[in-house]
Amino acid sequence: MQEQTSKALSGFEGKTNEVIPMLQAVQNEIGYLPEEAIRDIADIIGIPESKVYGTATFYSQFYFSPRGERTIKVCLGTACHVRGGMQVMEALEREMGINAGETTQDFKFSLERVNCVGSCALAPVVMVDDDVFGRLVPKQAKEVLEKSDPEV
Amino acid sequence: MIQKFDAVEKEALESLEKEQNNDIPQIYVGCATCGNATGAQSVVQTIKNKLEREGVKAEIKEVGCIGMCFAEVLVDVIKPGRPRISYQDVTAEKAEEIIDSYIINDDHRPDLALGFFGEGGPEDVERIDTGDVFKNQQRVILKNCGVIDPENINEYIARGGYRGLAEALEMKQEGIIGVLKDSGLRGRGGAGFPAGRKWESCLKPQADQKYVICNADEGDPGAFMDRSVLEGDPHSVIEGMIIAGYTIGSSKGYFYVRAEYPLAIKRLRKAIAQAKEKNLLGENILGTGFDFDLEIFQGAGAFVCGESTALVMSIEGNRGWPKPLPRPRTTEEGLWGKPTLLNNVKTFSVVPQILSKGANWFRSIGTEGSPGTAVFALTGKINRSGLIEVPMGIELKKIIYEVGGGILDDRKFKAVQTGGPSGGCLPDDKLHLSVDFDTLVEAGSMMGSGGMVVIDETTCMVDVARYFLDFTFEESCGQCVPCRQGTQQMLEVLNDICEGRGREGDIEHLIELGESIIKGSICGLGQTAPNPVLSTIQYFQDEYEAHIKDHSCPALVCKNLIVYHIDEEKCTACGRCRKACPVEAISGEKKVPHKIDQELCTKCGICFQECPERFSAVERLTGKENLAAAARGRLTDV
Amino acid sequence: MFKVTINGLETEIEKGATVLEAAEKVGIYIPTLCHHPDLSTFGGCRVCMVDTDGKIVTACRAPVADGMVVKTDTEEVRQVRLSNVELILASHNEDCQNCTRNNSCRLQEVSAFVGINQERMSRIRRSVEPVKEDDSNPFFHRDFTRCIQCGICIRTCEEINGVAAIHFAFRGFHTKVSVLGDKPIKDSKCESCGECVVRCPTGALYLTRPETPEREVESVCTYCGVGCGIKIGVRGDRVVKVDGNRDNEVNRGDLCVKGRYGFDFINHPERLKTPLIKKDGIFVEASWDEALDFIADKMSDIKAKHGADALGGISSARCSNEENYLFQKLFRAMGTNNVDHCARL
Amino acid sequence: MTNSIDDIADEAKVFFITGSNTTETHPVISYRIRRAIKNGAKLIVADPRRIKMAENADVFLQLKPGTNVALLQGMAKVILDEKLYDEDFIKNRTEGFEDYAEKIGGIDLNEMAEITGVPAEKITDAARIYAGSDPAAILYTMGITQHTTGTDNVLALAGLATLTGNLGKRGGGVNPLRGQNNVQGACDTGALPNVFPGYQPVSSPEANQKFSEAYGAEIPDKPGMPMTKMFKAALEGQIKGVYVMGENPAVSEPDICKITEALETMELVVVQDLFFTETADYADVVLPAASFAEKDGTFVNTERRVQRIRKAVNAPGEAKSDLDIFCDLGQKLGLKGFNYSGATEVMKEIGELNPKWKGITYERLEEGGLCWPCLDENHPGTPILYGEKFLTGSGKAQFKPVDYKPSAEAPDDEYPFILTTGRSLYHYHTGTMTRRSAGLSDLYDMEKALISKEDAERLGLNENDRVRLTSRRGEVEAEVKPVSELKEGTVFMTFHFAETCANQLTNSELDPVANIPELKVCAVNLEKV
Repeated sequence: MQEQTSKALSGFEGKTNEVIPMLQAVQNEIGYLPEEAIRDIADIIGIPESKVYGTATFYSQFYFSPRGERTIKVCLGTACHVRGGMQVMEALEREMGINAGETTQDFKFSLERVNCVGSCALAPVVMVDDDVFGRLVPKQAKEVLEKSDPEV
Repeated sequence: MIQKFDAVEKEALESLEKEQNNDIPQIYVGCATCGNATGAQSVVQTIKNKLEREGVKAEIKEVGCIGMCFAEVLVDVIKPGRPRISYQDVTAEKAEEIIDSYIINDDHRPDLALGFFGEGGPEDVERIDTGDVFKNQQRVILKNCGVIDPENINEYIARGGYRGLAEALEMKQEGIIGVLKDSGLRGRGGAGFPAGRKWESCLKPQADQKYVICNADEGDPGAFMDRSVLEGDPHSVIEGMIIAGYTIGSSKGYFYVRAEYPLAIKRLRKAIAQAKEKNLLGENILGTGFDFDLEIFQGAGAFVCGESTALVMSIEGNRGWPKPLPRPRTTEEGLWGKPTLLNNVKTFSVVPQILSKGANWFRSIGTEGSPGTAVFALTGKINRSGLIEVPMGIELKKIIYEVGGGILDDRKFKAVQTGGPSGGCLPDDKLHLSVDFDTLVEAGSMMGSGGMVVIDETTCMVDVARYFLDFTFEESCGQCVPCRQGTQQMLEVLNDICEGRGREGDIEHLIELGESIIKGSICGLGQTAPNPVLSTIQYFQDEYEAHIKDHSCPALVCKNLIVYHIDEEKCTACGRCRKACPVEAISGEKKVPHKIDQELCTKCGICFQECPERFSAVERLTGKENLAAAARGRLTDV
Repeated sequence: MFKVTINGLETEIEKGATVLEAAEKVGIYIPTLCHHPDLSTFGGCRVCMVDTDGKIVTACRAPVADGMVVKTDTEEVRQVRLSNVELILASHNEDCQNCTRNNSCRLQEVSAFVGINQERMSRIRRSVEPVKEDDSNPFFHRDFTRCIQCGICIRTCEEINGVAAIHFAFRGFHTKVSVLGDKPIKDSKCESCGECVVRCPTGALYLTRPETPEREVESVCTYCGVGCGIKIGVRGDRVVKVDGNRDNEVNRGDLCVKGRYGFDFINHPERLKTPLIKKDGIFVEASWDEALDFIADKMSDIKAKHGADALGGISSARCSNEENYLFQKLFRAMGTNNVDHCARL
Repeated sequence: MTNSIDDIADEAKVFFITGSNTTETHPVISYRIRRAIKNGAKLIVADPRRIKMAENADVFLQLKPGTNVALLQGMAKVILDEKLYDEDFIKNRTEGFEDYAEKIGGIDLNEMAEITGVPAEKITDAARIYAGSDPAAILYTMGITQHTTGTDNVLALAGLATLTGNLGKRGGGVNPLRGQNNVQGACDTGALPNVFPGYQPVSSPEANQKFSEAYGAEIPDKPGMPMTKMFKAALEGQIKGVYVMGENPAVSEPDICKITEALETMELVVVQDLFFTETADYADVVLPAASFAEKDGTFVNTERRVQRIRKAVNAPGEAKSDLDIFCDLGQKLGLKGFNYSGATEVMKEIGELNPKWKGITYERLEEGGLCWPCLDENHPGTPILYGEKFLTGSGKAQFKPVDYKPSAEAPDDEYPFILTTGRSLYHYHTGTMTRRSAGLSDLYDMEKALISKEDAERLGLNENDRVRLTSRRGEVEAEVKPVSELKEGTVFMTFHFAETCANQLTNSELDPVANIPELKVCAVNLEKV
């Protein structure tokens, strides 16, 4: 982990405008932001670690615990909302046995709500990493999961 | 200097000519995020493989979004000497068919075609550019989107690109501002602040460094205009920013782009590199001694960072907390305390055209107070979802019924929502209103950055209000009490109303809360957060009252206020609903009408969708009486 | 100097002053929650809103302008203020009786001023986030149900002692004062100086032993050489609290963890209470007379036998000047310069 | 301190902190410094440990323990070479610059880098920052003084300040931060073997006569023994009785085995304290004393500010203030002048005998503290020393070049680590008071020997493993904690905990001038238990 963090942070100069890019770099490398990495960023830039944590937790992009292999993003943009996105979300929650924002115990999937993936014409939409499932109805939740299983 | 640009342009045209062979068919595939989401990449691959297999020569181009999202994947084919034919809903199989039929042979497949552009198309196919979709549109900002290959700077230059910059570099800074002021251009980010004045106030202060920032942190749920522009025509925005840098005396610009827009970021990176290669960006641009560099900053996901001071805080590495008033304007003290010019993607992208075509040209489009065009992401319960660009002043009606092709499934129109979480909902008696910055605000909504969501009778207005409040609640930065606590309080009240716990006086409570939040909040997010609630109360108060007094959701949406019930008369005991029910709440066997156990039912709605339309035995009931009967387990008594 | 009229009262105040400062000058109360005179201005609580020339602004941030007319009591101002305080109360722990700050709470004071009434409050949906209390620090606990996110603790930690162990974390309604990783404060860089506890306007940061002193005695801290002025809080004959003395020019009220909280030793049961003399290897209690006679005899004896320089005195850097003076006087009067203390350790 | 906390904190543009773990030993001063840094002041930190202050530093010099002179002379060399010194100040207010410049000029910076383990570039950076902004304040504590070369270290620091004209002005100076609440006052009031109150030498005939008359006794004109020598003298049979007031030498002194042996040999050991200390075990008589909250009096803080303490509560049981005890004992010994009515009267007598305190009275102290020298009742006190002249014959500051000398004990094959000792924020001295304050012990309840992560890895040690630390003088067992703040080969311990008594190991070698023991450097070995 320390190695991965060092690698992710190697190209930075330590300026304050690099806080968010550094956090992004670490997350790209490790998949989430371990505390040690946040401390390293604070050290490199020379600002309090609590402040870096405050910045990181402000933005929805960042995670603070390990994530599932694949991330299921249920679009709840306006178009998807009025076309029943929430019901799809509920169906997925039911199938996976977790709530939005959580990760399955086997670390296969993380489930998230997102605001508009820009495919409004396909509403309601679910994205699994880069794969798009459009015009969904709740009962297709199972199918989405089966098709997205990282081990298949 | 102009000569230098002429040379650049000439070179671009020449190399384009070399690259392009107009004697063979040209195939355009819409490869913006929406297209890719629908499978455009696999269509491209299929076409490439097929062409190779068949040994057919054709140019294949990945273009941006032309806006007809409803028809994605879109593949356009131009055979030499023929008009451009668009094929809709193309899949890998259909793509092969099209190549077989139209490119190898000469059958243009009217069954697969959406239509054609220009003159002289086949009679059995509709002409698109004069049809409903496009006849009311005027493509200014989107003129290159879906038309050019966004990853090829030469195509941009060939369509007049970077000439605006060349002309600007010949002008005095005040002169450029003069043109902008004359054009009447207002910022396309939502509030509509006059761009000329903003640029001017950034030119005035003396500073060792100034910054230009393009706000591409498009965060409205249901809006993707900026993304489409960046994906489809990145150079137009870059050109606008370089002009801005020259005008205010800045050498450094930032693209603040949502990290959720990977394709836009990729295309921007490529475009920046190409512009640098041609000396249109970087040091000593076109030999004028003017330096300007661009950097991409990926926004990490916070809606409030659309607010200028919050955006600046975020680049500086902080929580995206807006700076409370009173404070200096960002144009005076912005990024690192330096004068900073911040505009939306669409504002920058239209500037080059204004400079090359003149202020009067721009003024000739749109209305007196709001010249130019408006770009909307038209979505919701509408037949033709997509990205549209219309002149300001067009009636809402025309957008919905002509451009958008009317309401999905011929249902009844209820409202149109614009301005996203800061905007409002307008009912059908406001559809005659014209679209411009001021009219919409007067009616209780706003232009916003361009989301337009059409709502029909099956949508509950209280639920819509709750949806937006939930959004602002989640996105509130938490700095000030009215927004942090106020949105939460409003949301709680709306939740109560939607879930049958509404109380007498809640409507007044919501109005009072809304007013306090508007007056008390630090930034625009808070100050507009109550709008969706206040406007739905203004126009749809009866729906609120039905929820509160009768526990009834007229649109049959609010889960706690509806019950699912199987009409014994209509039920044919086919068993579909029973099998599909995820919680085994439906009982019944062959030939015995099915029943829903209300205790077990989670109201997921699957049985309702499963029940074949010809039976329509599963029904949704609402209102106090039905709810009470269901609770007693005796719904059939009602 | 700018001329400003506040609620009809005219005053002059220097350029750059805030409306709040001008109001304080003429003695008009403007309620505040997130403002603290020691710290930078925040502006988040929005309860200091006033009308300046027809515009509603926060008095803590708004600079005065020449000729400005300020009204602190218009219907509109009252309404916005009231609504903000109601909203704060909506997610604030209602149980004031069990709060250590009951009756010394700024939120209570402001609530009383804006006129919170039960009828209006009955419309409010209350929801106090059930966040677990942080009881990791032995001196103070953090009760998140009483936190109003005023940020005073955060600014204190950054601006007063420069530690910045805490910051706002998360967003919106979930915003929380947090250390790295949202851990207990004990596992952070916190130095337990207690400056934040002193400034917390509510019971969110509260002393684990919140005894109210009956009287205070000004003194100087007994630990390091900085010499911070303190106020020793006494109840009965016990020291129950130590506060920084804001009038003392050395520390102006600041203290560290030892100075503020390290006073238990004074009341400690192991304190020596009577002289002890070792007899046959065992210490037995003795009267002062016995003990001092014993010492005097022995010292005189040694002096007589071996000379005064066979005696040594080890004085203390922890005793007062007067005591050190007497100590050296005693030894020198006995005829030796063998006096020293622990200056070198 | 040559200056006051206020003027340094408010006006220094550069802080050079060396051998001072300010955030832990002088927390409230560290608040002020961190505030100043936030407002733009620069910070140089030199310390063998990457202490908390280093986080805020512009340059951090992690030197090998005991190499201060090399580091400081290296900085002086850069300042001379780059002509960053204050020519006017040197011309008008100093003496001996030429010799100093010649000596320092002959130094090889790279050699200094080699000795200290600090890269030459960093030494250069530090020198440029220190000399580059005016005024610059030096702050130090025991990390400078507790060495056999302690005096040289201080002279080297003074050299830097003199060179850059940072003496006698606000925001500058050479400022030792005194460790204990009244260590300054104990010195000022004559609890030293060589001087009477006010630093009047016992060997000065006038002073000796004045005090002998005042005390009605014949006071020898030969300086007495410093504490560090008293115990050695006891082992040699010269000292037969010792009176220990508020002190715990059985834990705090270096080379503890020798101390306890000495205590055992003496005919009389008196211990006067709040608690039954480790030293009390060796006593013949133990007297219960009052704490600071139970008596009236004055303390002098690190900036020479005399301040009042006041009685807040009664002492427990029969405990008495030290002042009362001495009044009684003095009388029992038949000495004159021990019948004071209270602290006020004692202060009056001090003022009469110490001209620098003449203007300090309890009446005036009611208004706030006074910094001595305070020459009469209208004198405002002197927060900044040497504003006009220095305490030398000519009134000019003397450049005194010194040579780098290694510490008394260097690591070798047998004892390959350097142990350096210090303090923690949560404890005070031997813990007599702080370890009896519940919360402080909760926050820091056990001493761990800090070792570098590299050494831990090499020796296969994990956090909480127990090790035995040995030196030529003794041994102690403790748990280890691998940290990144130490360089390889260094071990750090505090001396607060009697059960893991670091002073079992430390070296009692003294600085020849100041008689201060070398607590900051000794050679140790560690092995897993």
